[in-house]
Amino acid sequence: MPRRKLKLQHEVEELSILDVDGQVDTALEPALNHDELLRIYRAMVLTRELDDRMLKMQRQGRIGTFAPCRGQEATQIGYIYPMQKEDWVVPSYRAPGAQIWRGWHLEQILLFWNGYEEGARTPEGVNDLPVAIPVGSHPILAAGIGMGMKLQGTKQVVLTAFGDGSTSEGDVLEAFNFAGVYQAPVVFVCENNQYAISLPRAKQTRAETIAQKALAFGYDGIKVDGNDVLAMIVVTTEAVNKARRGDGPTLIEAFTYRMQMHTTADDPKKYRSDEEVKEWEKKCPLLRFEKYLINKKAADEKLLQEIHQDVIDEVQAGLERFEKCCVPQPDKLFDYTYAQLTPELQAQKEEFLAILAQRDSRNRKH
Amino acid sequence: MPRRKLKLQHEVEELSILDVDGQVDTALEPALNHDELLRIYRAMVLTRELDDRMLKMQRQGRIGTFAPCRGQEATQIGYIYPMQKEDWVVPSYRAPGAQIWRGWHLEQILLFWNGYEEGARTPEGVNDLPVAIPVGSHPILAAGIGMGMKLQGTKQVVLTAFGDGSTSEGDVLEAFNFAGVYQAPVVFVCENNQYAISLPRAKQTRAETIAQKALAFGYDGIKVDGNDVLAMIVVTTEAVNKARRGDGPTLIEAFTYRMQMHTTADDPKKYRSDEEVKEWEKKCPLLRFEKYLINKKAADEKLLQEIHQDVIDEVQAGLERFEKCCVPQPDKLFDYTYAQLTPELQAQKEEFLAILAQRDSRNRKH
Amino acid sequence: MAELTMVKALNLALHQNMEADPRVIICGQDVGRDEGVFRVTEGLYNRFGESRVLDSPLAEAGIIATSIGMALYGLRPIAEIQFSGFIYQGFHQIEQHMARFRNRTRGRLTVPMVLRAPYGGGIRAVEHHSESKEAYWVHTPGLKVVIPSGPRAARALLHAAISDPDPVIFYEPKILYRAFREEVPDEPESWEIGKARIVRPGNDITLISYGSTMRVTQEAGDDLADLHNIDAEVIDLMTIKPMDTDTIVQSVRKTGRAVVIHEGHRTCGVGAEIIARLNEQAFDYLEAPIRRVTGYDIHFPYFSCEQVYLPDAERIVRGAMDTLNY
Amino acid sequence: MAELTMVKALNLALHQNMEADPRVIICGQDVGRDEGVFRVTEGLYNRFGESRVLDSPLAEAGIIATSIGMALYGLRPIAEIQFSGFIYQGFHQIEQHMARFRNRTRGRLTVPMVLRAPYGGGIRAVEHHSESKEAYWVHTPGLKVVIPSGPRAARALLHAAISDPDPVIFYEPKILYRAFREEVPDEPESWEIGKARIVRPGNDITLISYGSTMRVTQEAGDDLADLHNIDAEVIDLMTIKPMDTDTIVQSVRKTGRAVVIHEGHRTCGVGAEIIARLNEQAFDYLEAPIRRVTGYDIHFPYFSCEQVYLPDAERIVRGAMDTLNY
Ligand SMILES: Cc1ncc(C[n+]2csc(CCOP(=O)(O)OP(=O)(O)O)c2C)c(N)n1
Ligand SMILES: Cc1ncc(C[n+]2csc(CCOP(=O)(O)OP(=O)(O)O)c2C)c(N)n1
Ligand SMILES: [Mg+2]
Ligand SMILES: [Mg+2]
Repeated sequence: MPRRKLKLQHEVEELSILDVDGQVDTALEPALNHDELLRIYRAMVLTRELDDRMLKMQRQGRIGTFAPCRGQEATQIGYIYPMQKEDWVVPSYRAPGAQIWRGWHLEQILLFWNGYEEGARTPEGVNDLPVAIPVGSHPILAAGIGMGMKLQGTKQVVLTAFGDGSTSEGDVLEAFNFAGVYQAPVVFVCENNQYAISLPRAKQTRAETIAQKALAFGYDGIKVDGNDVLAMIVVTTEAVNKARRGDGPTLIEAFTYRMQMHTTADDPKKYRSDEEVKEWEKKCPLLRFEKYLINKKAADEKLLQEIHQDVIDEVQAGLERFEKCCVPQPDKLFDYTYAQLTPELQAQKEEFLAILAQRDSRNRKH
Repeated sequence: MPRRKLKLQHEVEELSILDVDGQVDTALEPALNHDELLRIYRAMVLTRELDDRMLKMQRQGRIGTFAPCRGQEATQIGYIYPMQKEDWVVPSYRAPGAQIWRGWHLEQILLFWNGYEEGARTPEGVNDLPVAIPVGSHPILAAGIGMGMKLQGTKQVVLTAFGDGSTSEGDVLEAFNFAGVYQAPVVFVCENNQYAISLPRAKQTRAETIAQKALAFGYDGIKVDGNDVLAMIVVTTEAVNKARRGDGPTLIEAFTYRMQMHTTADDPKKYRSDEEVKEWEKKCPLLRFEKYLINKKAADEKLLQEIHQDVIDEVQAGLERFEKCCVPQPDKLFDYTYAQLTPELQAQKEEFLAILAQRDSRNRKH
Repeated sequence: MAELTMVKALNLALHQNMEADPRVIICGQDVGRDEGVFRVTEGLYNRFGESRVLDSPLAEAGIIATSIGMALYGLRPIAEIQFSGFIYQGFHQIEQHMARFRNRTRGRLTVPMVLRAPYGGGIRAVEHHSESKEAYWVHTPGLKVVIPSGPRAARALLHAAISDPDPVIFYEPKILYRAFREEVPDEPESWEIGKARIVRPGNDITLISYGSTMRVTQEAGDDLADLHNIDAEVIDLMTIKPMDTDTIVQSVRKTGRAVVIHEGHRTCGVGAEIIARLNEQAFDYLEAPIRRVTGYDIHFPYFSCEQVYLPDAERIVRGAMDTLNY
Repeated sequence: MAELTMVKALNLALHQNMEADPRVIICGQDVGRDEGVFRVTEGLYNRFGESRVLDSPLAEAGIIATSIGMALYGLRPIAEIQFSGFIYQGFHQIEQHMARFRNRTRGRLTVPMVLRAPYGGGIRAVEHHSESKEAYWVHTPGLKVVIPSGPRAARALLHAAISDPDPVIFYEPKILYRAFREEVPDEPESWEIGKARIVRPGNDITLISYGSTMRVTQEAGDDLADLHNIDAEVIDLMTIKPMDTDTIVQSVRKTGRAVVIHEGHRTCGVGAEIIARLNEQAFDYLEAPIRRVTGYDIHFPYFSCEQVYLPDAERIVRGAMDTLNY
């Protein structure tokens, strides 16, 4: 008949490996060869470059509103790195670098944000879902995919990423629970970039960390420096391996920062200070990784430059492909609601095409 | 750049005071005088007696399907005891004893389960919501009520009770989060009776306890012997006081057992063993409390008998009032959809009454 | 051939489909060891085990969404929501994902799943257990909505729903679960989704219904003949999305009069849509306004008053006679 | 009197109501410090502070349900859902609690709250940001559904919604947020919920619409006059539940012809209900089938195709001429 503290089976950890100056904790450093390191670096640079270009394009009206990811490059490249081709990814809308890594075409990212369903069409041979817009609605799909893997007895893993704000949605918490109950091979990555539009993390939940939410569902949570690509890789690799072994899900909190506006429709000055942003600039995931690469002699300035140029070319080529794809296809609008056009949709399609034809012929007259 | 365990600000406790033999941990025993103890006892007996009578009535077709609460008497009387009149309660559907304690009329419990909205009409002067049928949908209403209290700066508290199964619903987890964020004066009581219909607790969530779910939202959780009314009172009183002080919510897990079927439509033999039920019979909340009362000389067998008889009379009187109330009021059906009948409902009501009248006149002819 | 109740007929479809296709799995609350609160999933857990019959945690959004995930992954989940009144907990997952994946991904990823739920009143149940809000799904693109009215149809349509490449909402009229038996062929049988059937041919007026109100509608058809010498044509829609507009239009062009019957609320209900389509396609043939005999626009009452809320044969006859006497 | 956009007019109603009644509070995502993603809540956080303007966590069910709780407790919450496409996350709370408390408790406990959300297409937004699914709410007993089409109406109807004793779903056509200005009286103004208004009287045909499609409908009314010499009567429903059936019935009894226009999907949409009511109450006056110029029964397209999806004046004129030439 006592009153006593309960001993929980799981605890929450914290991890960082590479500090803001590029100093590495060698005891924790992952064993990656130079080629791998440079591949990772290149992906981060590509993410940054694409982001910059998209911001310009948006300002020029060449694409619609989108969600920039500057500052979150290490998070997304870090968590995507350990994923195998046969694995599945259920992505967030703020990680185009991760999508491209997985095999999405660069122009699809642009198409998506420019109002074309082709940007949401998972490429053949890729096992991922497209970006979901309803916040927090997709991690539970990932839990389902993981349950499917478990039921089928495969060795696949599914990873899903979502923001700090998303963790307030019931769906995300249900996802955590289902994955736990079924011990499904799911890796949950919360890209905690400190804000959900204007709402700071501290007002999103009273919990000190997002990572500890895992305790509510009976498994491990770990908080990791999301601007440290090495730590991200280490933690995600562990979680992926654990899932593949059949030991169930993990919740990773990637502690990072959204350097830009929420979307291009947002004005962050309304809710956060320049000083705060400046503080985070110092923690840039790219800078510290460059220092690390140079310290480690994995690259010199020249090589980094070449990679940059190469990335610029790749992005440029993607943008050009994109411009060519930007042809609205109204005649396809009715064709994907069902496998087969229903009689009522057949009738509506005819009505629609007749209106289109009338409009076209009138436009031609003018 | 370390890897380390995170120190959380909150921990989970476990508590019991009165064991199955009626032995009390005097260090933890609450200071309740004999009158109070007997009032508590009486409420528990009433709960049991009503439950038994309802089961019989249901079998006789005198009420509809209902959810028996045998075994959970200490939980509900324990958590309701500390609530003040001006506080609010958002109840579960398996705690009629708590409702009656709060001022609901006994016959309303029966009316509710016999298909009469009058059973859901909060009595005047009572601050509670009626029972909600959609599992897990009501704790978040309680969070809202608590937010209202906080915004208005009152000293009220709101308590809400729900089952173990409910904690899988996103709404309940959102409730935990909102209450935490706004530090609302909410006491969450999970009546963990080990089953959600047929699903055992262990398959509901991978977490070892329900109490630890509080950690995900940044406040205290405590697991308490729900068959120990003293422990329930102590823990709830603490949580209520904390809430009243402005120190926010608490999650209480009352560890108890549903001795009967889920509802009268359920056959528990399909999913649990007689042995298991027998084991829990030994932990009966009433028996141990009776022993305690006698040990403590708060009562003798005779007094307990008198209380029983008194309760039987009270229940009987309630059942008689109930039988009188069982008069369907179809003419009222349209009157509470809006404050004022809308034109379309006015028209439908006329149509409806005409049909009723036709039916009545035909019935009279027969 | 055996004489089966609807529950048994549905159960047969589940057994045969699970047997035939290892991708078919079942999930929902209490569908496993407990065999479903209505016993629709009887025998499945024992036969196929817990990797094919999943007792889900108590979370409808989770059940629906994880089923979507499993369907995207390549399985063919049949998810049960214990009562249709609790499907709204997962409404967003249906609207935002289940109904949309095919369109969103231009056909690349699809959600071939069935979402089963008992619906409708009449069983003296507590609040939220007697809902008929199928119109929500009829308004939602990307879904198919199937509602059988008898054992044989239930089995054959569930069979078709399971093999359908698109998500199907399958509402089961719980009042009919054990109301009567019908011959159901032993061999798998599949009826085309999207087709109505004329259950009673007639010339004077068309009665259009589906699901739980089909029995009273047929009764009304008989009463009209017996009491009023009226020859009603009775149509069972069976699928309400997509709707077999041709069958109802042809019938009403013939009869010139119609009554639509459903338990669901009147405003923006399925009846409104049927009237709109008949207005569009049978306008010149209409001799009287089409009547709606439906649930009223109030909440389904607590059960002491449910019988007066529900459409019955008498109300339908009354509606038909009003139409005929117009 | 000032010339205000709809955003400013709504903002004025919020300011004045918060000023007048301390029970009025606001909650929603980014409604406080950020002043709302469309700036409808501008100035409120600064003026009334964080105990009256709550920046909610990212959970729609939570926002809706805690607002219900606050309303039950005695406050008058105005909750904002950032886009109506995300209201479904809280669908169950609306259907199971918001709409039901009055009936469930026989009037003892009520939910006087307003649920605001921008709806409709046309702003080149990503998926789920262009929804028009108001029909879900029209089908749900216990709710009122109000949709203004201009600044003055927006302000006066929001004012009425805030004082209404019942829960009101208030959908704001985001395409009209800043599309034009109107004179809006400085003093609080309230328009009765449940009343339509004739925005253009006419005799040849009735065009019935509300909210986001009112502008194109009025344009079509003008075009019909200018191009075809047709004198259309144009009706703005403003409230779609309860619906001002009398006004539309009277109009169609006069004109004999009607077109209903909305962005929402056609099947089981508000147009179907209007047709059903006209069928019931204006049958003898109808000279042609009533047309529906509406969103199609497909998902709202990604924005490269949104303009061809949305009803425009040309489509409405076409529908009207078909009706007239029937
Ligand atoms: C269900 C839902 N509610 C609201 C929104 C509007 N919205 C878009 S992003 C966003 C904030 C998301 O924050 P977070 O989860 O932290 O992700 P981040 O944008 O910071 O990457 C909101 C409120 C939405 N898209 N979906
Ligand atoms: C949202 C919802 N889903 C399903 C049901 C059907 N149902 C009623 S009670 C119940 C189990 C509830 O279990 P728990 O929360 O543990 O409470 P208990 O009944 O054990 O007190 C279920 C699944 C419901 N009423 N509401
Ligand atoms: Mg964020
Ligand atoms: Mg339980």
